[in-house]
Amino acid sequence: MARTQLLETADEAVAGIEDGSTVLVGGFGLAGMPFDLIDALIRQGATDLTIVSNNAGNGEVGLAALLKAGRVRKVLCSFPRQSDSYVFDELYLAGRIELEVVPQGNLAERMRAAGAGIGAFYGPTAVGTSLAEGKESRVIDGREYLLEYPIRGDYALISAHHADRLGNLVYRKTARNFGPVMAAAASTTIVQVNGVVETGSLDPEAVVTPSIYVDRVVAVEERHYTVQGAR
Amino acid sequence: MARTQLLETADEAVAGIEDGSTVLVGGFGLAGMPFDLIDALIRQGATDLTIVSNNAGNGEVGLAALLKAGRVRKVLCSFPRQSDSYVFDELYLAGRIELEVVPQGNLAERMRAAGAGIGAFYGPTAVGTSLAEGKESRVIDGREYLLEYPIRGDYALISAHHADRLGNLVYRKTARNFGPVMAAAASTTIVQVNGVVETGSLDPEAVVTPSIYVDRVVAVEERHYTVQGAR
Amino acid sequence: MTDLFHAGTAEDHPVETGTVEHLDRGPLTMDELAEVIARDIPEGSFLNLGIGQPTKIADHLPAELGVILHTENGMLGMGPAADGDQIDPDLTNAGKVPVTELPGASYFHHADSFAMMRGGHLDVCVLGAYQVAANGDLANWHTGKPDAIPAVGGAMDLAIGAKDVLVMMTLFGKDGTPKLVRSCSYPLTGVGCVSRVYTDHGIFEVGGESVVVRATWGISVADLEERLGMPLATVA
Amino acid sequence: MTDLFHAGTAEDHPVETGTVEHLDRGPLTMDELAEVIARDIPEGSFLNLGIGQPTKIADHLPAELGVILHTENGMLGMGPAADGDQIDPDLTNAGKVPVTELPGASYFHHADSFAMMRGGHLDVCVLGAYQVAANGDLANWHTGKPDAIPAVGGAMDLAIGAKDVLVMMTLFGKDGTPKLVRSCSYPLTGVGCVSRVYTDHGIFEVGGESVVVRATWGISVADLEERLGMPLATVA
Repeated sequence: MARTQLLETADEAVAGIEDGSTVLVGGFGLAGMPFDLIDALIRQGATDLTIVSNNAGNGEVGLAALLKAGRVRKVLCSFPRQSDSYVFDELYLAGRIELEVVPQGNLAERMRAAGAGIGAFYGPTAVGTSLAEGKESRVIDGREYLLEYPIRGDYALISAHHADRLGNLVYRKTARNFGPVMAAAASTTIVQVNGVVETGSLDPEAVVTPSIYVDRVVAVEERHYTVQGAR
Repeated sequence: MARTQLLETADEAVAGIEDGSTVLVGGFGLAGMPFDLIDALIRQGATDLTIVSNNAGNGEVGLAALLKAGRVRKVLCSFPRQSDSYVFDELYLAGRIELEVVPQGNLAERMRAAGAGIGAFYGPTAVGTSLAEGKESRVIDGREYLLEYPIRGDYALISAHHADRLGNLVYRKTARNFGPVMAAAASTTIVQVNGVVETGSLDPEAVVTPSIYVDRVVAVEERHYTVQGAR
Repeated sequence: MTDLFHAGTAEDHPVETGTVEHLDRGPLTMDELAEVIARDIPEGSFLNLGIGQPTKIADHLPAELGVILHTENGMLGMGPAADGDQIDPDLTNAGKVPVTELPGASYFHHADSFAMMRGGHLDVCVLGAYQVAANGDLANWHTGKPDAIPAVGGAMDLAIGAKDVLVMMTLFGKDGTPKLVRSCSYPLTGVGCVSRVYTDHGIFEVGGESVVVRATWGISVADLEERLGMPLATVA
Repeated sequence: MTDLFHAGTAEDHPVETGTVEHLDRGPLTMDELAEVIARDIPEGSFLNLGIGQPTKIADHLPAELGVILHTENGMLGMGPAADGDQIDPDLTNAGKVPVTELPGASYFHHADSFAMMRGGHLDVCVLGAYQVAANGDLANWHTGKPDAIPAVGGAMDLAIGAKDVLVMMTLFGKDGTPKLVRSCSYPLTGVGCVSRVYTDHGIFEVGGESVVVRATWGISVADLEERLGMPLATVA
């Protein structure tokens, strides 16, 4: 991918996302969720989206707000049901949104496969369960595996800690989660960061997502949100 | 794997490697080659080894010395032929060593699959070439792929820059190469490092190989060797 | 309290002792059960604790045991839950609860984290369960009720990934129905994956020719056989 | 020297101009050819240069073009070859030659590096070749001689990985045999993967219905057709 664009606003960053797109959305619960990009996507108006994300939204912010706005046709995720996933729950129980439950490891590995040019792989998870239904299976070295196909995104919306001006990314703690995998699995990767630093100021040994995977970067104000489960 | 052992000498580190073992040996040319561990392995005496490494030795040091000592039955590698691979060349042309040439990306990805619990994967490389012979192929989404199986090691011998006392590893520059992949693909991973640092002194965001993949660590004197191609 | 751990200390591991019936007390509380399980975690293990009750086990692992906690959202070396100023929204466990970082921690992305699990590198994981079958089948992700929203998370990956999969649960549901069963009626998470089941009423080895009871609390082996409706082997 | 680049500047790209015959001079040297190719590398590209002649291209890429070099042994942002004190045995290119690091560089392990290639993320790679066929087949890893030691390295991964695979080679072997051929006689590296062939005598587009010649140096299109023994299309 050619040189990364540094944009001024989240609205510019999400420009051009088409109706019907498959959008990979980073985050594990709230950690690493690209709130500003999702809010901009709601303003931008794209609809009939397929969302790939670990969860299906918390409270009424981020992904939950996108769902509430009625822009999502289908969700692929591992864990939609959470204590504060009522927006999704209502849509699902009303039959207004499709759900495909994917074991978390398959979700990650299938996106990794998309980024790595793997056509399909035999994975060890879900053998003998209802989530194996309809999947090809194969015994290799005496163990049964299921054939899993890549999950590609038209877009990825992710959050990282810092970018340099070339678009190299570093993350913070467990907010790293799906960001690096989604960045490589999408045709266009859009990243919100807490800050853009000069090229050369990130340790080359510690860059997690090289700029080749990053198309658009926007710096946002530091996030403020309530942490679920905090005591 | 249980707690990493910190050992005093390379000889202790390679103790117990059995005849007939498959040993993954890190390095790309000389960068990242675990010289001290290989020298210790030569002293240790294990023979009839299968070696998995990118190259088949340079000059008469490291892997080339192991080959010269007659301990290797078979080499899996991507690029045996180099300007200074005469030890291998002579053995091979004399029919005294087996060679399996594996494209470099398959070598890396097949070891990654072994570490990641993938039973097999459909890869894009070598389709329509002589290296596809005998491999299953499959068309997925209009593109042809070849079925590739994991490469597991009984042991990995790799080199890293620093370890902390738990066994977390960081590397230096392109000497990282196959180290992280081999560490995860072997039953027992043995690492030579330039230094052991206190636990807590490595940046948790920059640890490349977490200690879970590391069984034995030995600190060695800084390496001195001639760089091929230096001008 | 020593008696509580008769079946569980590192020095006096149940595998090496006969079956013990603790009839002088009632069933274990979940905190006591967490303590029993903690005593069975081998020194230096890499350990994943499932969401819910199993997270309590961490409170009972002495630091000198050198156990390193994995959380599937991308971390080794996870510390205790965060309090007050320690709370960092970028640092949570798999249950999305804020946690802390210990010296020697490392972070990695989700594909690397699940590669670690699925590649068999974790020594032990402890999961909650709706049901465990005598053959080691695990059901812990879905009640199978038609109106339930399915949510699997990392449960199926953990079930097949760790070298040793332990279950921590109450032995009976709120209505008294046994959760250790001949065969699971709930949708499966993994096939034949559980090695040992830790419950308030007893510890059971599963996946072998017969279910072996290692210890009981507040109930005899004979009464357990009756309530579970299955034969139980004991160790002399 | 301007004329040299008539077929190769960013502003005056051969795709948008007619075929140009440069008959007032001889064939290009390999350095001149490297300069021609460099002018065709799009701004901001991620570029991999194969071992041997293609590495010369880096010397002709102006910094302001923002091209980022990938080396398959685990680096983006590779700089020029290292000299004297710059030489660091831990920092080499794919040909094991010591190189330098530019600001904004990053390092990654081999599986990540080849995932980057095989996943189609590199914009361009330039490889040497023994032979290229009219349909884009590439042969550059093995002479097929019975006593040759086979060594493929990353060639097959690069051949199928980059969005645009260019070849840099002399058009004829030392014995005058054409290396742009109807069909490769050497063992293949990749099938139909090459889009354009840059040679000392001309630039050719392959993989379409016919081979299109974009420019020639020191030889006419008609003479090329005769020496190659194949029809060549031109662009008006």
